[in-house]
Amino acid sequence: MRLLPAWLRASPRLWSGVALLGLVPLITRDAYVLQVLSLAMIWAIFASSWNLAVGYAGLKTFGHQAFFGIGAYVSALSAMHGGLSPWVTMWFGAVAAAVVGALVCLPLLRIRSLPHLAIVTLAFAEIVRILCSNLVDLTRGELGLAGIPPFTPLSVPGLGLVSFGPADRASTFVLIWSCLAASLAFLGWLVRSRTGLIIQAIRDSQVAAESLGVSLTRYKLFTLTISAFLAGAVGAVYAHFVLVLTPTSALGIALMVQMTAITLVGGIGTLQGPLIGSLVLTVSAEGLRMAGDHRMLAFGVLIVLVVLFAPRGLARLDLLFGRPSQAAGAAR
Amino acid sequence: MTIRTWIRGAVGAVVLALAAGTASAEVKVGVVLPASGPAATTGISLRDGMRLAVNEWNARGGVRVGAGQQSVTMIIEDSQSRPEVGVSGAQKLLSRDQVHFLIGEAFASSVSLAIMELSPQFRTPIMSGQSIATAISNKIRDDREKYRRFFKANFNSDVYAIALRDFTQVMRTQGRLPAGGGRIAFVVEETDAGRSNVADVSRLLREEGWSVATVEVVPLNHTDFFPQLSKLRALNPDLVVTTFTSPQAGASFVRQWNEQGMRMLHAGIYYPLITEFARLAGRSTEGMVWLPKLFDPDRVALHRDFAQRARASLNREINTDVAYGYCYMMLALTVIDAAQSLDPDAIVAELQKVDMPCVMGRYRFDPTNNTAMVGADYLSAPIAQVQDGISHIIWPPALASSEYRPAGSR
Amino acid sequence: MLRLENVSVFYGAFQVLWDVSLDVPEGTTACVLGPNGAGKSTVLKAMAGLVPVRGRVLYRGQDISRLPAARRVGLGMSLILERRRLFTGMTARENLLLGGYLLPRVRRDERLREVVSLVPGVDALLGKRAGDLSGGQQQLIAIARGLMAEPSLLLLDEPFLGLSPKAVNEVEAIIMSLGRAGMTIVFNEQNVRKSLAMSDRAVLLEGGRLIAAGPSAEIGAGDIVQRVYFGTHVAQGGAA
Amino acid sequence: MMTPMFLWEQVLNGLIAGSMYALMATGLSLIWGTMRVLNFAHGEFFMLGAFFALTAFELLELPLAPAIAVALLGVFLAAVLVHRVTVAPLMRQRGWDFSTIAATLGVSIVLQDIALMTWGERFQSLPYFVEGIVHVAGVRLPAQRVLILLAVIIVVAGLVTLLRFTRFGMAIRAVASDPEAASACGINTPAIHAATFGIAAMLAALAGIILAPIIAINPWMGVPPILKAFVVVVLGGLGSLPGAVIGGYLLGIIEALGVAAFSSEWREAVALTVLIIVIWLRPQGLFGQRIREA
Repeated sequence: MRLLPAWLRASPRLWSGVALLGLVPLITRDAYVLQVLSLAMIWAIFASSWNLAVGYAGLKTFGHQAFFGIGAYVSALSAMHGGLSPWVTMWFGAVAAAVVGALVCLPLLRIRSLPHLAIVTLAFAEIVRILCSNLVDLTRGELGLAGIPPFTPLSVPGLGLVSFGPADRASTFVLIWSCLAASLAFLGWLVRSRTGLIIQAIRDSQVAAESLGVSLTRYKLFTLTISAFLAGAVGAVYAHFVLVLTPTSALGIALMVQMTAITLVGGIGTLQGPLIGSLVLTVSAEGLRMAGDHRMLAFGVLIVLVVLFAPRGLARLDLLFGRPSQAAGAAR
Repeated sequence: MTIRTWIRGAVGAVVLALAAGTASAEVKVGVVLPASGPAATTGISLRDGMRLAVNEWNARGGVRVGAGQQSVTMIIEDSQSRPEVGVSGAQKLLSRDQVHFLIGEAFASSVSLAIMELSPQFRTPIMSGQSIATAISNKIRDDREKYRRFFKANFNSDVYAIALRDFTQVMRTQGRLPAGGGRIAFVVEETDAGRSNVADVSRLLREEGWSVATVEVVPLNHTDFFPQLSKLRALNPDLVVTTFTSPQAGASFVRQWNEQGMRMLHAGIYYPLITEFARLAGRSTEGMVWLPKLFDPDRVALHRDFAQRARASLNREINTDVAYGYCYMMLALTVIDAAQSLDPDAIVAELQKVDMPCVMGRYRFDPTNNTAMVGADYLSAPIAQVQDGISHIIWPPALASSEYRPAGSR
Repeated sequence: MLRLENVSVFYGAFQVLWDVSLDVPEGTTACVLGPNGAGKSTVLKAMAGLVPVRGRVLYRGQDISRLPAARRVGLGMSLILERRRLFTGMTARENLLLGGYLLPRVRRDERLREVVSLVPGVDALLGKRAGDLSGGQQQLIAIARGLMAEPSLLLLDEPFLGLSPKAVNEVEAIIMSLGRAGMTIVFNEQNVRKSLAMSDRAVLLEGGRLIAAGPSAEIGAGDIVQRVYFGTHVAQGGAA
Repeated sequence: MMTPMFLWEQVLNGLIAGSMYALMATGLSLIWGTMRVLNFAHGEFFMLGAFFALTAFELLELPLAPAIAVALLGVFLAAVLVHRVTVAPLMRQRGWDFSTIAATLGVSIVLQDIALMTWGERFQSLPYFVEGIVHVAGVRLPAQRVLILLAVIIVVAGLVTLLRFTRFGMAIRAVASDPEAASACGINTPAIHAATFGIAAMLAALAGIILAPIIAINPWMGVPPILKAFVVVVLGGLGSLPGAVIGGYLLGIIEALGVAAFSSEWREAVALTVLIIVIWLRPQGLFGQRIREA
């Protein structure tokens, strides 16, 4: 055990959970199950990026859907028009989101009031959505950007050429799972690093951190940039997974609501929270397909109940989650 | 939470996921439509229309399969108008429920564009509903082999544009519009329908020497058009074209247009055919030109019969979307019945040669792009004008029951 | 008149008051003594109902432990909070009228005139914005606001905090005159000698626990006060 | 095309749209000012107001004025219930500023869905309260729109009177200024909070009711107005009533002129950009006091 890095040793449950998730393609090749779990993992990474800003750094923003969408559109457009492989353009998307994140952070640094922060970030995300919706020549707006290439095939030793098209749900699953594992490993390492501890100190008390000589500006800027980078990268993965983008689906407020619900339900400020929240909500949302029109109601009620009775989320609710029937019950 | 819990949870979910698909002796038609979210109004109307078709077939004993008949089950999945949600639903219907026919998506073009990427992996025939994006047809045309099992049951978005262009040509010969091409202004909503109408109409009219005065795009369900109307009055274009998908937005526009005493030629696309529109807009519609005049339960006998039958069965207001939904399901069940088999290839073969009259027109697919054919015989976009409270078709001449009458000539 | 029986107070997971029992007889002026962090303000807030308590709070023999602060005002208890806490955006007059919030309209205007005569100097301030007044003036308004409710028990939390020496004397004179007029008063104050001189009875706290209670003269005569103030200096350093 | 007449017309259009923003923002600001809660469910009270009025008018067939009164009362009760169940318990916890935002976000989704179940997804509408066309300084306006303008002015004046000159209004201001001190004065702070929440919701509901004849009544109609109201309260200064009213009119005019200068599609973007510029230059908004640290 000593050989393992600290971040891995720190949360054995999370990592065994992630490892188990990676085994799913060995158990089933059901395209639907893989599709749903792939989406759940995408939302988990996205929620994790927001969780870094909100849960760890206390930067209570409501505009992360903008970074997700920027990553998605930048990657999709440069792959379509530049003829580059999504493996490359994905990083364009992430960097673009990170740059915008850093720029947005500058005015935010002056704002310490929570509602102002919430409203301004929401406004910013709406501006990005409107831009995207109106630049029809570039993005095709609400007509939908179609014809986005999937990730190009990779040559894997022992397996030959592995492709990631709509027909290859298992390989795509493994690809997204790798992104999830890498993101969580990175975040796990980050929040335990010196920088991570300073970030959390800022969350707990800006004044105290400031009085210790910590540069709030630098750390907030750093956190939001990293967080936007991650959101942009997963947005790009989403684009090359779903293959169609519309401003509403990749930048809409519904995305923000979903992300908030996932993070809060799972447990804000914990590494495993977004993953748990995403699995529980996505799987139960699929289960609730039969309930049809009232899926959103379940989302809303769940947010209210969690905030009222389990403000620390399911990740810290050992009692509830300890019952094995719970996860299966959610899927029913 | 222990490792054991994780395992149990994961295994439980997977087992549950695997256990659901069971075979039975019935014909399963899957439908992906927006049952919640911004387009839920349309989605729910479509669903009700489809249910009516299913009920009618089942009342007759079902569709022919092999020697006997099998009853039909409809399985609905919600897309929330979001591509990834729609794709998940389609995946479920195709791989888990193993439906014999998929209508997906019944409404949003963006969702249909996403779902059609699934088509090459499955043998099941897939048909999009009201999605009008030309991109869908172009993709099928460009790769016939890949998308041979994907069909598009609505015409392309440029149908409206073509109808409008031809109409303006007539108007120009009558001297009602400037001979060398005039100035056109758009007020449309921020949807694929709104955007594509602007693109198609302005492209066609520019070729005829027209210029675009302004394009005003408003959010979905927008209802305060006074700033736009003030601007239109200041610009004074020769023709104003509007597109909305909600009858409310359209009614608000027409009402406010009237209240502001606007005199320009105004053509409304899509929203006036929604039955609720006439009720909401009242007398303000007088003189307005609109298209497509497809569903008219007040005057067309076929439509009236359908509306009565549907109202009795569904106990709800019958609008164009209900009729559309009915026709899509009729199409699906007709081809299965004709194939007398649940074999996907047999069904696809029937789709290729289907020629089915329905409430909304005659359905036949263009073999070059698997798209519903357009024209006076098939689906069409007749232009009507409200004259003394009644919508009369004024174009194409073959169908016309009246001639264009300028405002104030009553 | 007011009794605390085994009162404990928690702020979240932290316990700040441990099993405090004490008695304030009618007509007396009592002071609460103790070093910083001893729980003096908390005792007053527990009396006024601004913090939830375990144990019992009795007022004229009635258990008021579960009554919210606003209801206790109606029973004749009035708390003047630390640092005045006026409604700074409103005029002094509006502040006073709010003090008489529970009185019927006619009685409230009458009471305003009475209070103005009870607290010298308030009259001239009535039209001014409370936020613009000096600390001493604000404290006068705060006391006047507390009196508006026609209390029989007046609780004053750190009435002299942050005041100029001149203002301290003015406020002290008002408190003394109210005490002489027969009102039951409980106050706390850092200055031990001044507190003992102003009061009939004294309560001594340390680290949230009651150390001693009794007539001010007795408490002042013993060395317990000195022990507490001197001793805790060391003990607190360890605890904090 | 930028003739003075055209500009005047656009300003007037902006004032009418802005009066609705003002009404929404006033309620939002009132809630923030009194209990420091950012109410994400405010738009749903706008929606409920319209639906209650529709039900009272069409189903119960009440005359217009009683129908409006019933709807307002209904929304007041609904809001008090929401406050009692979600906001009030959360305010007793630590760090409730974020949890109330999250909870009201959840409530807004729940209310949308309840409306969907109760009234269906169909777009509905109320008839005009008044018919006819009025000429205002050379501009044609339907009487209904003039009514909106007047109603909002009357309501805002009424609200100011309530807050300034009544015992209840003073109590609200006292609670807003210092809840603990207000309790020490005998003011039942939780009850004032609940009542304020209810009154603020009634303002939103009123906006929904008088707009009902000219907009689509549907379960999701509350989303656009709350985004506008957010912009307005930040523009005017959170918690400032004059800020909310003037900010509302300002936003309306900015938007109308934005349509004139650019195109409708950029209207929201223009408004949001103005917001971000204001935040940059003057974080407390146009009329706000210095912002307290969150």
